[in-house]
Amino acid sequence: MSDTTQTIPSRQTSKAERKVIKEAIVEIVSDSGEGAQKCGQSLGAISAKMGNGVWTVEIIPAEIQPPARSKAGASGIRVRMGKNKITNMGDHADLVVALNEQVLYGRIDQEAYKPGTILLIENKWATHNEDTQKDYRESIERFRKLGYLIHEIPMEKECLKVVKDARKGKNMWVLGLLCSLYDRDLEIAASQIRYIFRKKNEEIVQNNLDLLHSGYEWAEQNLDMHFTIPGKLSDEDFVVMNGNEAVSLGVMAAGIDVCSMYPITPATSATHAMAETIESAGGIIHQAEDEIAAMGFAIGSSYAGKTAVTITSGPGIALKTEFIGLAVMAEVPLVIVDVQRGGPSTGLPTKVEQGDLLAVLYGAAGDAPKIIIAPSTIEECFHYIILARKLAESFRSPVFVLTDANLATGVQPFPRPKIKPEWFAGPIDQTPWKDEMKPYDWDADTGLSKRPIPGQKGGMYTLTGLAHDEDSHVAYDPAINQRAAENRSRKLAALGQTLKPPVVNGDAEGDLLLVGWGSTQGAIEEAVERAREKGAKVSSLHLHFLSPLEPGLKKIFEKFKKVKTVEINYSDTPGNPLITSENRRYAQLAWYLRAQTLVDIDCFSNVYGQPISPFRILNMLEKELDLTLTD
Amino acid sequence: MSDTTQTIPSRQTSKAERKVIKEAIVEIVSDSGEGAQKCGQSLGAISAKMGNGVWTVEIIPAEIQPPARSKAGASGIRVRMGKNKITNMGDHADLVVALNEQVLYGRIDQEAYKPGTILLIENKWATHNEDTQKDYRESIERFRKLGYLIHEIPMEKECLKVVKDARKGKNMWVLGLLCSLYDRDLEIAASQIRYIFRKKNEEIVQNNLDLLHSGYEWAEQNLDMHFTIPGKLSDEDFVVMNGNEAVSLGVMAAGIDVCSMYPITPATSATHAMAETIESAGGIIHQAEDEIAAMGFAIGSSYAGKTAVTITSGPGIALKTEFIGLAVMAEVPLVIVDVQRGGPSTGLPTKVEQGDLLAVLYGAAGDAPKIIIAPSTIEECFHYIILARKLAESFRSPVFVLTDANLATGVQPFPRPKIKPEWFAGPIDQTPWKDEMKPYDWDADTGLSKRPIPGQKGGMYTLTGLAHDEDSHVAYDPAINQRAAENRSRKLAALGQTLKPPVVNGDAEGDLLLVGWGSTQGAIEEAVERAREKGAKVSSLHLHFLSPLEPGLKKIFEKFKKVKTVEINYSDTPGNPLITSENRRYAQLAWYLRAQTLVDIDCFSNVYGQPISPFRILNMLEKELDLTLTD
Amino acid sequence: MIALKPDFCDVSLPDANYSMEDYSSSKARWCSGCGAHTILHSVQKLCQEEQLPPEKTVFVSGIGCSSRFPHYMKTYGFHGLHGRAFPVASGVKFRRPDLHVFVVTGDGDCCSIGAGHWVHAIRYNMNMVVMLFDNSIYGLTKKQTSPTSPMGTVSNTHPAGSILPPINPIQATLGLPNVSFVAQTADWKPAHLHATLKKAYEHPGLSFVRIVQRCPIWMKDSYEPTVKDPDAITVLDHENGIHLEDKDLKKFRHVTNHDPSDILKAREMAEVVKETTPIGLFYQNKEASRYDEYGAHNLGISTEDRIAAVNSLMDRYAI
Amino acid sequence: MIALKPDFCDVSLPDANYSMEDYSSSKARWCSGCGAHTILHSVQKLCQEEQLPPEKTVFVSGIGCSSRFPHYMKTYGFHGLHGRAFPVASGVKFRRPDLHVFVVTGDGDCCSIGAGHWVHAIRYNMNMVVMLFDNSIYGLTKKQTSPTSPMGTVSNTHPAGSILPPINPIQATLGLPNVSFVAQTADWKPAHLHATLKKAYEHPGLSFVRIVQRCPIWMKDSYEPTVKDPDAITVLDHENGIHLEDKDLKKFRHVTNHDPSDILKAREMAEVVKETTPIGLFYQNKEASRYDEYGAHNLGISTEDRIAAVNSLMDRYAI
Ligand SMILES: Cc1ncc(C[n+]2csc(CCOP(=O)(O)OP(=O)(O)O)c2C)c(N)n1
Ligand SMILES: Cc1ncc(C[n+]2csc(CCOP(=O)(O)OP(=O)(O)O)c2C)c(N)n1
Ligand code: SF4
Ligand code: SF4
Ligand SMILES: [Mg+2]
Ligand SMILES: [Mg+2]
Repeated sequence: MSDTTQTIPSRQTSKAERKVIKEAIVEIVSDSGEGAQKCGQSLGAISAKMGNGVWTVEIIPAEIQPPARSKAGASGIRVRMGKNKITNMGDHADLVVALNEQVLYGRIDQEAYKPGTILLIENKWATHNEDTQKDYRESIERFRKLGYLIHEIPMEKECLKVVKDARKGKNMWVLGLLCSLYDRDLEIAASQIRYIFRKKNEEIVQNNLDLLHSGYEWAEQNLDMHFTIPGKLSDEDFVVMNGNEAVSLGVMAAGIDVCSMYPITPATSATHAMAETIESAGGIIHQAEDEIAAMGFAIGSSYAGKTAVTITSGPGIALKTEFIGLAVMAEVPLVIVDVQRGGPSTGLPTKVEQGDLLAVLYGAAGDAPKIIIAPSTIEECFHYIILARKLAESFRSPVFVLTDANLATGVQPFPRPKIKPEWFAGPIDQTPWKDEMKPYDWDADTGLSKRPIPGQKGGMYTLTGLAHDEDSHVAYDPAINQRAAENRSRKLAALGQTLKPPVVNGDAEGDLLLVGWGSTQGAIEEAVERAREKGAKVSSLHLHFLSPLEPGLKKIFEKFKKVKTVEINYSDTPGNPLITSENRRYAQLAWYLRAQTLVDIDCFSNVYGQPISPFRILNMLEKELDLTLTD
Repeated sequence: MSDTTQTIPSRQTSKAERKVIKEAIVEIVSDSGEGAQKCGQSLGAISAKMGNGVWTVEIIPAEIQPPARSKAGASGIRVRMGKNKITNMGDHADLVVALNEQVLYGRIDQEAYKPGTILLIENKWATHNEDTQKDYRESIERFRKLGYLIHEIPMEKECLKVVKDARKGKNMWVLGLLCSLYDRDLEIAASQIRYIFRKKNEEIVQNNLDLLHSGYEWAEQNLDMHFTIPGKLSDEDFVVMNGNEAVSLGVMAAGIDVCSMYPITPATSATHAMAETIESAGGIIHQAEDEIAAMGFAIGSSYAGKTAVTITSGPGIALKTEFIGLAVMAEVPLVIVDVQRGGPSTGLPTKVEQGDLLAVLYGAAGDAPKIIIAPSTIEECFHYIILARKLAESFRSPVFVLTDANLATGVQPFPRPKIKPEWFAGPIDQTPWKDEMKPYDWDADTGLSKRPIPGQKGGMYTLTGLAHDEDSHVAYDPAINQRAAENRSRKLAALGQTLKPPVVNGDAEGDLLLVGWGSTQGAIEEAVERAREKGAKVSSLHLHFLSPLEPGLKKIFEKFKKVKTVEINYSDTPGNPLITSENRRYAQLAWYLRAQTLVDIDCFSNVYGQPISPFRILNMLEKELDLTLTD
Repeated sequence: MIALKPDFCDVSLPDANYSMEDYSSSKARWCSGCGAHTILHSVQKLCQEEQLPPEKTVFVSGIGCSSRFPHYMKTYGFHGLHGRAFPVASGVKFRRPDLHVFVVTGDGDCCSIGAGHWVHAIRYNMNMVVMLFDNSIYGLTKKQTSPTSPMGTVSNTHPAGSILPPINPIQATLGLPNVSFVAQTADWKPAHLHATLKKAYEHPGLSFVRIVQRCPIWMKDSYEPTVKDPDAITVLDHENGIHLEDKDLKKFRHVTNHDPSDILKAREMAEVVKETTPIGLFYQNKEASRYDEYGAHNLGISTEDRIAAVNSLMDRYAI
Repeated sequence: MIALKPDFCDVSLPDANYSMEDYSSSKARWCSGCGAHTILHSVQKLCQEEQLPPEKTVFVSGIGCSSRFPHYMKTYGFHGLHGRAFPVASGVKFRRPDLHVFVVTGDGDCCSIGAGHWVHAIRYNMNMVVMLFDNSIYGLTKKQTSPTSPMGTVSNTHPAGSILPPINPIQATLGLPNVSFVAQTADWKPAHLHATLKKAYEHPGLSFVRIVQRCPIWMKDSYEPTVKDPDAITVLDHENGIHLEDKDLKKFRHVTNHDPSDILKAREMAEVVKETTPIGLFYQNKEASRYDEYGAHNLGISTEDRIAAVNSLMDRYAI
């Protein structure tokens, strides 16, 4: 085997003509277990290091080990890399590497490709057993008809020149190939490989380096489509991770002592991400027997002074509903992270939906005001947990952080946060409690009160979910229940006072305002930008506080001819049989804003379980504004 | 002891002048266990038999056995009887019989009395131990200052002339006294007593009859305030019961085979009411280990063809949330009765609130359309269960019946329903399933489909909470999830089509329209009637279908200058610190109607845990319309 | 199972001669080497041997790899919520004595989130076969600790090893009231597995069968030794126990006699028997009271009689 | 209880000499004659004897008559949700080794809706005293059948008598992993009650005490015979068991020796001992692993170290 340094061809000498492009969307798809994701994550990391904007998102099959070469089995990754910041997974792929042709069908159903998309397909199936050959040929035909540009690549064959077991190394060979096609720095690629395999022995590392170079070389020699994506290198430190990893770091950086959870997709990986480290960061993970217990345990811990976090998804929220009511009623500070997935019921467990907003707002019986915030970027997933703990304690309230499967699995680089001591929960207050002060000493203007913590002399009280007075004594006088409810509601109004009206992206007035929340910000703003370039009078607004709502919305809405939310959840499509404006089921934010502002807010939403792409939004805008916006 | 027939003084000979009145509100309050409720129920039954309109409601202390002579211990009953139909508990009591003076304080806090209310108070406390004497005197003084007309009555003393243990019989002596004051037919009273004590021995019966007559006689001789309430006797058969008893009869008359429940106040008494009879009516009660299991059991039974009912209250609904999502997703017919109580959390377990509407509408993650109906009278509590089962099966959907603690404990006579065979669930379909038909063979226009029932040959399918296609196969194609969601939503629209726009009570246009749902109908319509008599241009609308909503609401609303809901749940009071129209928390129906109709709907609501009285509504109308409506 | 008189007219006999195909639907999507495959096969074989009419057979499960089971049967199925298979199955059976009900649940599904229902299902003792697929791990959600994970199990929630001793499902079940059938077997001992399921099916009441199940994806290390080591298992043998052909019994090195009528001894046996895992029938009591018999005691009441009953209650409120 | 090093500076000693008044708040609102009154008194006495600082003592309960308990103590209290006392109490204790935690639960609260948490609380074996107020009925909701109601109990949900055998909380608990202390006593045997609570308090781990409790309002008939009949109770006696003064022990007609280290024998004893109800210590194991020790193992880490740890993980994502 040749030694690395020699085999790196200096890019200058490369024969291929390199086309400068603003961005590229690349997919690597395969059966699960073929390392496509590792390949894509590496490509993303390399590009980020080269100063490109990057967004990668994994393509996950529904089963642990789906049948090989099956439509449902598509496992892989999409990497979107560009000259500028990338905020979403984009539209159709420009180039796809497929380790078998069958897995492509799933992606085609999901409209991931367009005519002109380049497919690089492993060609070993052309010489495989009869049935497979037949399938392969037929597929290649169909793909051609669909207008894809197909290249059949001898991946296995080439890998076997370098290693004995191709299945194990093909992904790094593909990485090499992509490095050639997109002009990725091989030094950086090599160090990335060394990092990935840091725990493996030198031989394995060397094998993978050889595969990298073999793939690179092969592409240099045999392919004639070479691009380059200029990147602006910055000397700022960056980190690259997905939203669940960001949440897990946020939990530790908030100094949260207890993470009480029960496994559920797509939330669990947030716990996995911190499991090894949290104990040295002063916290512990409690895997409870179920979500009800996870919530009760967190509430108990918070009651005892250690504000806890619980992380779950829709079905878990449903089970926590009763405890949510208690946390509101007894004013227990607590952070609840809801990584939303497709519903109702078990629904689409691995797919994205923004379907829990109303459930979190109104799930519990009676009036149960609580704080709800929604990060819209990976970076915010980190900072909002720190914010959530502070809000929970200042407002003596449960705080919901709504993310979703799109943020949970989307990977994006962002400036490395400098961890600040003031982010961490301080030691719990154990100084004696002021005798005259009551456990619910509601402030007349803000409804706020200070809570006694077990261990505080003289602060003894019995927390209860029953209607209670300032002393936490069971209320017999009917006036108390009304008064207490007013105080709990007032806390939200008081928080609302401290918020600024949100800033409109684009002009402050126009034909159409798109309103979004959570993971859709990148796609919405990209679509708006592209539409505005083509002269559309469209702007967008993205909400981060959902309860209380950010102030001044009605004023903002009134400046636009039309207001429409863009959400990933269900709404009746106008024109569907029997649907009228009066009986229409609106998307969740739209519905909430209509009630609060009385503005006739329309919505664009669906439950395909996919992130909404800028392209879909542009399509909608074309109809809405009748303009041609997509090329 | 004198024999009954002789001692009945013919009313003609009675010295007292009888004032003819349209109605009277009487309360009997005591420590629990003194039989005040039995006394009041009898008075109600007697009056109903005499052709009067009647509404009785129990006054229940929070504890099983609260301390004697305590404010929190008030146990008793209110009886409102009138010339015409009575639909609610009314405003302030006209006359109160108190077996001790302390229990009156609780009622006074609840504003049950007004200056001029007559209090008949047991005077034995005046000669009891020192402290008690003191308390008694002080109270009498305070009551006088509050403008109540006080009569101190030697109840115990008089009873002891007839029986040895006064505590056991005082309630029937009081009944006699009230029969005298309100000109109740003693024959009917006597037969009522014989009915109540039908299981007791003759001596007990005779004792109580003697007490009845002794009380009557004493009042005839010693009191000079005698009234008569003309009643229109009808030869129609009547039954008198509370809303939970009506629900229990509805369950049996619907031919529901399985009532799967877990005890919770105020719902449990519905189960108690049917427990003895349901097995001979072909059903069984399953007391599950918790509400989740009660719901799962009901769903299992419904899946197997036996549409079941589960009866609960707020905290139970919270626990059932996840299963509700499954029932919607998998389209399982099922009846869920929610007897609403004060929330959030454990809240006010014995008190009324209309606080579960939004939780039932939006509690489950994702989009979960279901049918929700709300009876507004005791009689409707019976018929709506029968309706609910039919709807559940026709629309293959869970159906919620929302009642509340007010309906659950309110007692009202209504024409005895003639039980019809067609109300009963037929035998389950076990004929072979049409091969070509799929288990979710959604009709394109209505979203409806026929379900296979285990036992049907060829109908085998696996129900799942995962997104599924027409075959109930797990959905991998993203389009399926959208299609299925549309079909589930369409079912509601289809049902909506079959509904007529609701009828306005009063003129179809005017200054103000009050909108209500559930137990408040009687109070709202009485207030509207009284206000209209005084020239107010106010009408009211009462909704019985909450999902889907009854059609044509926006049209109706637009005919009024202002629309306002009247509800028993929380809303921010305009003018409260920090509350604006944009951040205001609206009453639940108001909030829902605003979103759906965009009409600026205001709300009048509170969480005092009390039924809203016509008087409170009139007060509100006075401010709203600035008129003087209350005298 | 004892099928009580159904409450409707259809009394036609099941078509004779169902074949294996009549019970198998789409290809099972478990990982290759997953113990669930062998259990599925054994269950289908049982259905075929007993000629269960597919339309009279219902498989109820929760959520998990194991709970996908009903999708692979061509009978009626209910793939419900995580931890809730028991209440659903009880509801299905309550008024339908004519249905053959099977419950498929996982160690997380049954012993963690479903623990409360497990306790009460045993107490209800309704006539059904419960199969606990115990792979000692959360499979579907990708390797978190389960309540039956051996202490020290390295998982994604306990990378340094789990800290609590595992629940022993057999011991726990033997502590519950009205328990009537408790057995243990292993997916890689097909003869014993099948004999156990057959015995469970024949039992009048709730038969609780813990099936030690291989999960090659997440638990290779923990099960492989057991599978390979001929000393790892002790068979509980008795004339009233699980019946194995001699040739099959001979395959086991360790065989102990245990009388399944003796619950005290059963609790002793439930602990690991000298370093080995006991398989066989721990306890059986055919006399335990059955909630499904109560559920079926008043079926088929005529509408006339129902109306009469409603009216009799209505009379109490008459005035 | 073993109080581990607290994770904050306040290390001042509890004020000496707390009196009974320091533990009693408002008048208990249970019915007169309710067994809960005697238990409350015994607990307050225990707190006083052990001089527990009220601010370091937390009573956690669910919902029910019994669960009103915390309101009547002048300590910290948590009157939570029906069936959920265990998870809340576990959360309170997890990171607060300095707190003395007591759980008050009812037979419906613990054995019905709370059964799943009960199973797992026993397994966690966190250092706390659990008092199951077992009146064999749903008291607060006015007489519905509870899982511990004797078969045939006439209740508002089963007017013709309940149809299932009751759960035996002792037997069920003895079947669970990591169980470390299981005792039974009766509210009307004050000396035995108090000695049992004392022993439970001293136990390092979760001590599960079932207190047979009188409910004169709903269950007069079922408990009165037991209370009156001197033959109704058998005391389990042992040097390592519940310690009674001779004069108190003499009051019992039936006394049997039982070694609380023998779990097999304990399970035998847990069944009714020849027509009588056994009271005493069934089982104790001070060595069982404790989840609260795990919960306290990394307290008091400095902010600097926390920051370092976060950064170390952040490094993995650095590019
Ligand atoms: C309410 C709820 N909580 C959590 C989950 C996520 N979840 C699905 S399966 C599972 C556990 C699977 O483990 P087990 O029951 O042992 O079944 P296995 O996959 O091992 O067969 C969990 C936690 C869920 N689907 N619903
Ligand atoms: C989620 C929920 N379900 C039901 C109830 C109603 N409830 C209150 S206490 C109780 C049971 C009381 O019985 P037990 O636990 O034995 O306590 P006891 O009153 O007998 O002391 C029930 C069902 C509730 N408060 N919350
Ligand atoms: S993960 Fe384990 S249990 Fe699940 S299917 Fe694969 S092998 Fe079987
Ligand atoms: S009802 Fe029973 S348990 Fe409840 S307080 Fe009264 S006596 Fe005690
Ligand atoms: Mg498992
Ligand atoms: Mg009880």
